[in-house]
Amino acid sequence: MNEQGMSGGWQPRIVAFLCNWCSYAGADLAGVSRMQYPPSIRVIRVPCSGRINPLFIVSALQSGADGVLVSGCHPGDCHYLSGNLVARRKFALVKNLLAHVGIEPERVQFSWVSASEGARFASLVEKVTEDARKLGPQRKLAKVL
Amino acid sequence: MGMDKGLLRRKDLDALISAMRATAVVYAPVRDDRGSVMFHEVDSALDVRLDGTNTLTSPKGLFFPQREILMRFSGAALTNADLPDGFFVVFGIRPCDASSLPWLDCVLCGGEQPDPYYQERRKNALVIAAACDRPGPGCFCTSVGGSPYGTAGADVLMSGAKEDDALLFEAVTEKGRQLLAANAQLFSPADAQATRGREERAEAARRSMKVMDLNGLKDKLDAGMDSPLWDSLTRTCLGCGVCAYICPACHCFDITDEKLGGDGVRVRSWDSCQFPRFTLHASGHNPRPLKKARMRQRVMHKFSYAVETAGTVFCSGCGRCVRSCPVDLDIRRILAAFKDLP
Amino acid sequence: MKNPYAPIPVTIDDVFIENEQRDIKTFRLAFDREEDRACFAYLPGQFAELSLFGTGECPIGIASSPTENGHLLFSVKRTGVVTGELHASAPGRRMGIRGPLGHSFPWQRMEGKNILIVSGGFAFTTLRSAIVYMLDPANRQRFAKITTVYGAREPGELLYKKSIADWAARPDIEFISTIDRQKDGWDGKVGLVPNVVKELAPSAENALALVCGPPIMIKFTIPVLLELGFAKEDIILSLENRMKCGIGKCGRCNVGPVYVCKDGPVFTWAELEKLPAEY
Amino acid sequence: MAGVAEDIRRLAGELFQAGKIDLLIGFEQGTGSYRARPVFVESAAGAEGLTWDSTCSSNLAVYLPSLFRREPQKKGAERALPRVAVVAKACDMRSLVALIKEKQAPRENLFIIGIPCRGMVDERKLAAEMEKATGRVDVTDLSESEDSICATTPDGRKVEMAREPLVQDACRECRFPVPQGADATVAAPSRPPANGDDGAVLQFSRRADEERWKSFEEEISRCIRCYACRQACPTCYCTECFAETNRPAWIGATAEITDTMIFHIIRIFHQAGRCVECDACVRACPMGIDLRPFAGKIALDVREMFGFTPGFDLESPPPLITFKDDDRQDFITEPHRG
Repeated sequence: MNEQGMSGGWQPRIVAFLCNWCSYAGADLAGVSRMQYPPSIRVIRVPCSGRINPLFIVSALQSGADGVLVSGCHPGDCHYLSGNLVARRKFALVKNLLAHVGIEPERVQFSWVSASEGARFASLVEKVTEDARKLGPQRKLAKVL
Repeated sequence: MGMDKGLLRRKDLDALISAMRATAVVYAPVRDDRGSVMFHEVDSALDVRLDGTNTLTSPKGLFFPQREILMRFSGAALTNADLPDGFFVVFGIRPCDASSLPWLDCVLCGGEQPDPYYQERRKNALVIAAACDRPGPGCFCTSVGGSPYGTAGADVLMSGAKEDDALLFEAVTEKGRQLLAANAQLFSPADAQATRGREERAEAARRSMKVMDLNGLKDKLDAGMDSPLWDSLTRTCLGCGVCAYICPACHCFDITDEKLGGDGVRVRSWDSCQFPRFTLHASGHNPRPLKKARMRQRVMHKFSYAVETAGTVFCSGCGRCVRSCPVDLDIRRILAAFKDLP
Repeated sequence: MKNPYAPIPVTIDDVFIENEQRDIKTFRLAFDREEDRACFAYLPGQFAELSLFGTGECPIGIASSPTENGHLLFSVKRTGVVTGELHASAPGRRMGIRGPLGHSFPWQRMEGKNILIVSGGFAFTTLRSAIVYMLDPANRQRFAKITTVYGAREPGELLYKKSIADWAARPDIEFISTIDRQKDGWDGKVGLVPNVVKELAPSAENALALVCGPPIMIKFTIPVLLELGFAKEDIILSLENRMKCGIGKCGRCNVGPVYVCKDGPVFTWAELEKLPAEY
Repeated sequence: MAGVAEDIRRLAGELFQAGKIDLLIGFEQGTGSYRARPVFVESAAGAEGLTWDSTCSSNLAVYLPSLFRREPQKKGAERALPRVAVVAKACDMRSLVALIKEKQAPRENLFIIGIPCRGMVDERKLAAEMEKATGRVDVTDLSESEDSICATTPDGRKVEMAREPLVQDACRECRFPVPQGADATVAAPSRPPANGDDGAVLQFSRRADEERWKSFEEEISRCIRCYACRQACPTCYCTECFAETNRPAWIGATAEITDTMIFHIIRIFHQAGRCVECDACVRACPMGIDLRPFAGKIALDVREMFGFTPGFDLESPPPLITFKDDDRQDFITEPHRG
């Protein structure tokens, strides 16, 4: 990923893991509705937030992501009934563990976005990007070859 | 022209280290805040720890780093990593660890295609060994042909003298003689008393160690390849890589590629024969699928195969694997058990 | 100083699918620099490390013969990470090779001898190299009778089908291909390789046998050859083990005190019999 | 302690004589005096060498998964699973329960000999104490009484040390020093359980963010990727570890710092709902890396957030394959709506 954004200054790079059924569709809606949100984001579509392996998150950070967003269906709305609820436990632990060893909590964020929440998605990207921008480049887990 | 031996007053050690630092990086055993002694770069004699037990890990990493970039690539464009440059001094290495260096040389510099990275570091290094007056628990150098005052692999051997107010430096190689000559102003002639004291200390250190008689071990090992002892003696082995990674003589390595985007590196890193993946074929076949076969490989490599290919065992008896094994497997038990086979 | 870890730059020149399962492909590699081509002196039986930057390396026997001037052939089965990536590569891809590595078949000992080649499945690659080398007009008179038994599970799994057809028609080599079980459209021999060898009963007189194949084939072929009177020293095999450096340093391909990379991959049965079966 | 060893030997002998077990995993005298050595015993005669003292710190549950791993077997020639007795402290017992729960060891094939625990001696603390007292670490003999440990040096000097300060940190924080659910429990004194109030994790978590990161980085930078922590851990039994697979290669194979950090973070995460805080990983580390402040976090969070303490019940589902509707989600980012 290129560190230089369009404006020439440093732009945060966010990797977003979005569930296929809700959050990805929400992102789609934000797109077709021409909502503005930062171009900082690289989306990886997953079948369900339950598919998220914490390794995905730390791998993104190791590859140089400045922030990671994970989003699934709202509780109760999971296409697979409870994938997001089981995932929620994992997410809580990962979030805490990363923060515990000193990785800024804002680097890795979790949220729920439904297929109809294009605006929520846009403001979520806005927030995660702004949080990363405030923190500056993520170097703690980023590998340098 | 060089100088064969000389006495250095303890308080002049700092001056010697400063003098060496003019042209080289000096590494020496340093005790860190949690009490473990490891080789680190030093800038004065203050940090150097020459008494007490041996360093936690062997200093082989100074010559053969755990992770070393061999080449870099960008797409299909490839560049070799620069060869390491800069002189360095390994100050205060134990004779057991120094004696392992010629074995690493034998493997890494031997054959038709020497390893340029290792070879360059060896060329650039001066090795000053500190004689060992207090072999620690687990040490068994005298059982495998070594000695607490051994000089193999060292350019200089240094030992205590004059009630420990001074250090006796004895040059072993031409490189060592040159070091002493270049710093002649710091050394006084080694008198007969110091030389005699050195012999007495060496003898005392040797005598303090129990010697295992390992004569004929190779034949017993060769005959015992299928012995049930391999199973019974390795059942508690956890299969970790501690023994290999802290060993001064283990030298097996892996080569892997790492990539970030279109750029990447080819890395050489330590590996251990105790890991199942070490020999795992891509097809799934594994020539050494069981841990008894893997531990047998480690022992056979050091005590049989090396004797065949290099004419020496590849074990210095430093005792690290004895001390650090999480389950106290103790390689000496394995050796003794095979030695005792009829 | 030459860096033994530095690959020679080559480019994939052409790719051929060798079998019906499409998991074996032959890659023709061309040297990027003329001086490398001139320096790369090898004999059949040797191998090289194929090097894909960013993916890794894998040791593969050289399937071309030095008599086929100019390019190298490697037949590669898709098995692991590197071979997988290689199979996904098209002509024009730049890569590297390191080699030639290891010892060739014992060509000096083979001079003037009857040569029996026994092979099964995918392990035929360096034997292709050997056959092409021996059949070269400049070399043919250096060897007496050449006999080959080459088998595969089914016709579609035989490598180098075009060459096989040529060889089968030539008078200066007896080439028998066989398949394990009868299949429609196959009019050649049917039977397991060891049985075919037994039936053929080639003379052990003044002969050397080169045997490369899957472990199970080797296991049953050796007794047949011994029974035919081949001395253990005259049965030549080629081993494979996991390798990294290819030059006897990284320490993982050893079988007892010998390294497959630098002491092999070619061994006699007399040598192998004494080693632990760690291959 | 001599009485405990005696009881273990007697019990082991009886089990072998009655033909109830094929194998017993216990401890024998180690080569050095710093720690007892795990041993596999296969007969009543072999049981004579069993021992018990304050250096029996290894968690022997680690050996079970490989004993019961089903290898491909020929039909009709199936190998009978061994009947195994294990000498287990309270933490080992909890690891056994975790393994049984995860079907790594059939309960009916186990005979668990529980030993109430006073806390095991930390060999690093002992070595440091000896060095302070005598200038060196060699010990030829170790004897113990109720409150003290007496070490003998090679030159015959005896050094008497108070026991409690030598006890491993994990044991000092141990909330469950008495094994529950063993098949036989040897009579032995146990330490008072800790209340779990202020352990290493909580102390660590009170430090500032950057300080925690610095400490984590410093600890992990010592790592040599020998995998001793993983191999010593009873619940790290995967035959293929994410740290070593090459398809995909999640992390590099070397001791590069981000690779080792990710190895440790994810290994710790994989222990969620399974780690019994036995400290086997910390003990095994040849580099003396103190993983406790990090590794303990996962056990603490699983307990606090999901009310689960591993190693006791065999029935309830593991916390990470289940959920509650009211599981906390205060960590979910709520974007400011525009």
